Amino acid sequence: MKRNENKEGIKGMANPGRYGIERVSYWLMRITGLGLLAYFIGHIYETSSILSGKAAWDSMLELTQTTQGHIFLTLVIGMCVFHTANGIRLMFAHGGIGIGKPTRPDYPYLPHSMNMKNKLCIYASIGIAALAMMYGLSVLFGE
Amino acid sequence: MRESIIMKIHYGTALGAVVLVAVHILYRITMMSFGDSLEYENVVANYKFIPYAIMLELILVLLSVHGFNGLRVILLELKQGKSYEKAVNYGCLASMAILIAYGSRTILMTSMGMT
Amino acid sequence: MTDSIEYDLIIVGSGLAGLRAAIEAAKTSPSIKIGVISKVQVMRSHSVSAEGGTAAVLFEDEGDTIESHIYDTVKGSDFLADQDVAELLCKEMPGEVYQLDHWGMPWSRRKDGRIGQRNFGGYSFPRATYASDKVGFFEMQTLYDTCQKFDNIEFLNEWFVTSIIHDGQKFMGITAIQISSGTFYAIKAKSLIIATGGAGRIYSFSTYALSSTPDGIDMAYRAGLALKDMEFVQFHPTGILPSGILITEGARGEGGYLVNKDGERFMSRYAASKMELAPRDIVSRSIMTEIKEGRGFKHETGVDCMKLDLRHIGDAVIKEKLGAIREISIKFSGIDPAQEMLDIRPVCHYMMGGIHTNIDGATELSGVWAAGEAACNSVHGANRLGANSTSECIVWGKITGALAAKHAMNSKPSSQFPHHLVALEEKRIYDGIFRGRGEYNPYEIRQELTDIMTDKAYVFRTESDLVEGLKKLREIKARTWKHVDDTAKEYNTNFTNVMELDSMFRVAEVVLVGAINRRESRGSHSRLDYPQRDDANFLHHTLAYYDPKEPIMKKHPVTITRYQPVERKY
Amino acid sequence: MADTQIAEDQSSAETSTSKIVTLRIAKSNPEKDSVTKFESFQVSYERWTTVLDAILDVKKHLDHSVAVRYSCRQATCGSCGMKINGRPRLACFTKISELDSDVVTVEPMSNYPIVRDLVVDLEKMFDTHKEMKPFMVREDTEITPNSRELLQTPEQVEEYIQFANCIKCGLCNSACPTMATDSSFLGPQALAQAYRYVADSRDKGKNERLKIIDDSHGIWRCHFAGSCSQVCPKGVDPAMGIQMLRGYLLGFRK
Ligand SMILES: Cc1cc2nc3c(=O)[nH]c(=O)nc-3n(C[C@H](O)[C@H](O)[C@H](O)COP(=O)(O)OP(=O)(O)OC[C@H]3O[C@@H](n4cnc5c(N)ncnc54)[C@H](O)[C@@H]3O)c2cc1C
Ligand code: HEM
Ligand code: SF4
Ligand code: F3S
Ligand code: FES
Repeated sequence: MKRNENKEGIKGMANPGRYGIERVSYWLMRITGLGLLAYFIGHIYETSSILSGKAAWDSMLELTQTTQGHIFLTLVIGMCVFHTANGIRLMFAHGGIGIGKPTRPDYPYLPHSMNMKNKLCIYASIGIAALAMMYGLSVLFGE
Repeated sequence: MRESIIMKIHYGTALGAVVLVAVHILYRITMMSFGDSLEYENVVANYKFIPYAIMLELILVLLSVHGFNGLRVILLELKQGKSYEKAVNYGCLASMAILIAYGSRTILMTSMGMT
Repeated sequence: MTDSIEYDLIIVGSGLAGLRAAIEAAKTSPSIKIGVISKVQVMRSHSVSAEGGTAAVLFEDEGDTIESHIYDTVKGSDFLADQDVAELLCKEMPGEVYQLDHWGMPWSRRKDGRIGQRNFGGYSFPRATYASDKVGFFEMQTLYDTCQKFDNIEFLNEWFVTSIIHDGQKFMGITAIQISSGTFYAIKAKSLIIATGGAGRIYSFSTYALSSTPDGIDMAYRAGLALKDMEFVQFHPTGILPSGILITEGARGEGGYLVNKDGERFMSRYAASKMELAPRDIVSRSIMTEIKEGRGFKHETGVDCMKLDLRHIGDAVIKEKLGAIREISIKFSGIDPAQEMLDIRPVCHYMMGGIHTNIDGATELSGVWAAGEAACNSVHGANRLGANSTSECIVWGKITGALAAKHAMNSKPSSQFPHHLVALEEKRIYDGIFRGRGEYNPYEIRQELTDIMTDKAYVFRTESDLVEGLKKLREIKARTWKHVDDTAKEYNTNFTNVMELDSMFRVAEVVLVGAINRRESRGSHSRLDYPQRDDANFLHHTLAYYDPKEPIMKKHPVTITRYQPVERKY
Repeated sequence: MADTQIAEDQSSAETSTSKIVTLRIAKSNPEKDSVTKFESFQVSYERWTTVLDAILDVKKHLDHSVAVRYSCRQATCGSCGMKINGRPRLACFTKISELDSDVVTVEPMSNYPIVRDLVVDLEKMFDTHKEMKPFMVREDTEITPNSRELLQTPEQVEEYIQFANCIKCGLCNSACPTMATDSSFLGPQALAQAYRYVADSRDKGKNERLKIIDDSHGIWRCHFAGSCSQVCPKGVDPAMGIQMLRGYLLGFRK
């Protein structure tokens, strides 16, 4: 008997709203990873123009010298910083570091792995990503 | 390959990239103003500085491996099935190879002054 | 024709007894096909709720003795236990505790790494082996997980067994409904172990899981097997209000007090030496006496109650050793036991009676064994001591598992399967129940039935109450209550609920008739009109055989090996 | 003892404190058709009334056909997992009063096939649990007449006891984002149980289990989203167990 598995699907996977900041971080990590990959591919394509001489390079650079281009680059900076900072936290966590110690749980149960340290790291990752974006904006638009 | 080895590579490439990307970006913003650093001549000069070119090549490899493996993971989780998973695995591997080849071409040719 | 499947050994019930039996059977013979069939999924059986402990003598080097465990059990039973059976239990238990340990049971430990034990009611040594206060849960987990090792154990989750098929001499199979699909099956097998647990849901105020209805016991009864000692129903002193969920005796084992309205530890009046740790029947009677004499409390639902004081035990110990009851009282009653006293009241908790078996757990029908709470091998007599029941489940799970497996190995499949009996059963449940269109709401009838039991056959009983209860019971039975609204086949719990109700009538009747006939007070059965124990006339077991009109009652002797009955004092 | 009345099954006890809530129950029968209908009922509740009480109240008096799985009614058997106001919870461990809402919507848990109404099929989770070798792996699991206990200090018990609290309710698998799309993922329930046995000082099956979970749909498909731990009603914290287990594979732990 083959039953419909009633999976929550992509919508459920991608919905960051219901289970606290850890789920938000999961969601951001995915989005930024994909975003960075997209940028990375674009970036390599962009730099390859250098082979076609200065004119080609300059016209390629011009694409990013627009306001939209600047906003896009700012986003990339934010994504990169968040992804990196959170990635470092995750590498520790995935290795079992900084996620608390097993203990007998007492009601009301507060999962130790969802501890303050991790939450703070997530907020901090978002925070420095925001700072980096502001710095980026100032550099890009400040010229 | 065992999944654990793939994922160790994933983490390893990420760690390597942290350092190198930091150098790469710092290079862009500390040497001179960001705008100037992107001037054609300056960029070409960078490429001709061999240690920098090697570093770029490394970043290229590390991030391609990391990024496409990340994509592979996401795609594997989205849908299941033997042929689909095979397609995802090889597809990502191929894209990775193409990207590395394409990027290497730029680096190699520029650093050898073939612009 | 009805779909049929085949096993060598069928175990009905996946509680402690059923799972232990399955493992032992699989160990005895890797070649037989074992089916464990239950109306709930594995790990959902009532056994997961057992909290306090499992009795075993582990510290002979520190002064405990098997002898003392046997005597405590027999004395606790008010001398109605079969003494050879009690002896077997006590001798087998230590090994079983170690066996569970080797299978991964997370027993609580002492500082020196040995298994911990706590005080429990009616024992002369702290010998309730514990795992926090989730003993039953962890035992179930250990047994279930260990079952995963064996490839010849198959679980049939959520199958409702309706009857036992036999030709009068020999067991042949069972009939069951797969709940998820609603399909009716005949299951052929060579041996059967009935481990369907207690029937405590015939009382409305009860610690039991909502699934603990008497259908398993009733199935055996209808098949012509005797029910033994059904009038002995244990009322646990401390069911929390308003839900009736159990507050384990371990709470008193760890030092909790019972106090009345005057702030007095009233147990000093009833059991001066054991105080709160007297056997359950005595504590429950004491609470009801206090209430009757006006020293009780009123709960906000209007129910009389008494208070259980754990505050002096302290938050740390409560968290460590009584975590589950802490969770229960905070969540379900809004009271933190470290801060406030709990509202408690005697609550239906255990059935000493059950399917009549001998010391090996064998019933009167060849090929059929019974184990656990559903069985009555007379280890508990008229009153079970706390922590002895999980022990019983494990020991007789093991014994019957081995015997039934051997029987299955050695017997040939029956050539003739009585399909006409299957057809008859199908007619009984589908024409008689599923298509029943009675005018009363069966859930309201169930409420009425269980209220009658709680009202008329509670801690203290009298002839007039019991007779009136029986009359009322027969009155509502005569009403056309068989009414299944839900016509779907798939996961039709309306249907199974009505079948459960159907079985409740027969078993509740046996309880009442047994209680009327036993004109004495013994153990949990306390008659205000016959307050004394009467060894001259009633030192015997009660047997009840099914008859469509009313149960046929018989007597059965008690096995006394070394302890002559004396007055029971604590 | 007719003088001491018992208020049975709280829901029927009418006192002045009771309030009314709208209970919306998702009803469906995939064997017939694939539509889900929501039916609404008005039920009265007390401070302590649980969602399961309310559903059973409806089943008893308003609609006998509601399909719902339940047994212990005290959060130890793991039967009654369902989605309550959008989040997987145990019905018997969720009080209506704590939901702070005039409408309570109950639906079957996501990520499992629906059997009917609120009942889902958990067989696959049980099978995955079995794959984890959830039993002691060592030579002498069967005792001999001379066997005593295998010594274990209270501290050693602490190492795994929280994971042993799992009641197999399946809420974690229903909340996990990987589970939402990956039907081959082992899931937090099974992985946490793998860790429960690995962390037990009596067990010697670590390497076997590590091999089993090191699979393309194994432990690596957990991204520490933590939703499993957020919804677990027993404080098992599967997310922690999974990361600890991965620690072995990454060489962070020995
Ligand atoms: C709240 C509570 C706390 C307790 N604490 C302790 C304690 O601390 N120490 C102690 O020693 N004892 C304790 N007991 C008693 C002990 O838990 C039980 O006696 C014991 O668990 C019974 O186990 P069992 O295997 O016989 O049956 P159960 O665990 O009740 O299992 C019965 C099985 O039979 C199945 N079944 C029933 N009818 C059918 C049918 N028609 N078709 C298919 N399957 C069916 C059920 O689904 C279930 O799987 C406690 C009891 C209660 C109520
Ligand atoms: C340089 C610092 C970086 C670090 C430390 C880092 C770290 C990580 C880590 C730890 C993960 C695993 C997350 C998980 O399994 O939950 C991850 C995933 C991923 N990374 Fe990176 N990364 C970095 C840069 C990049 C870059 C530049 C790209 C783009 C090319 C990228 C693309 C991805 C992708 C696509 C994923 C998969 C997303 C997911 O599974 O959630 N990463 N990264
Ligand atoms: S880990 Fe928690 S949520 Fe998951 S099945 Fe076990 S008890 Fe339920
Ligand atoms: S929610 Fe899923 S992603 Fe991991 S931490 Fe829990 S298993
Ligand atoms: S009914 Fe047992 S967990 Fe809810």
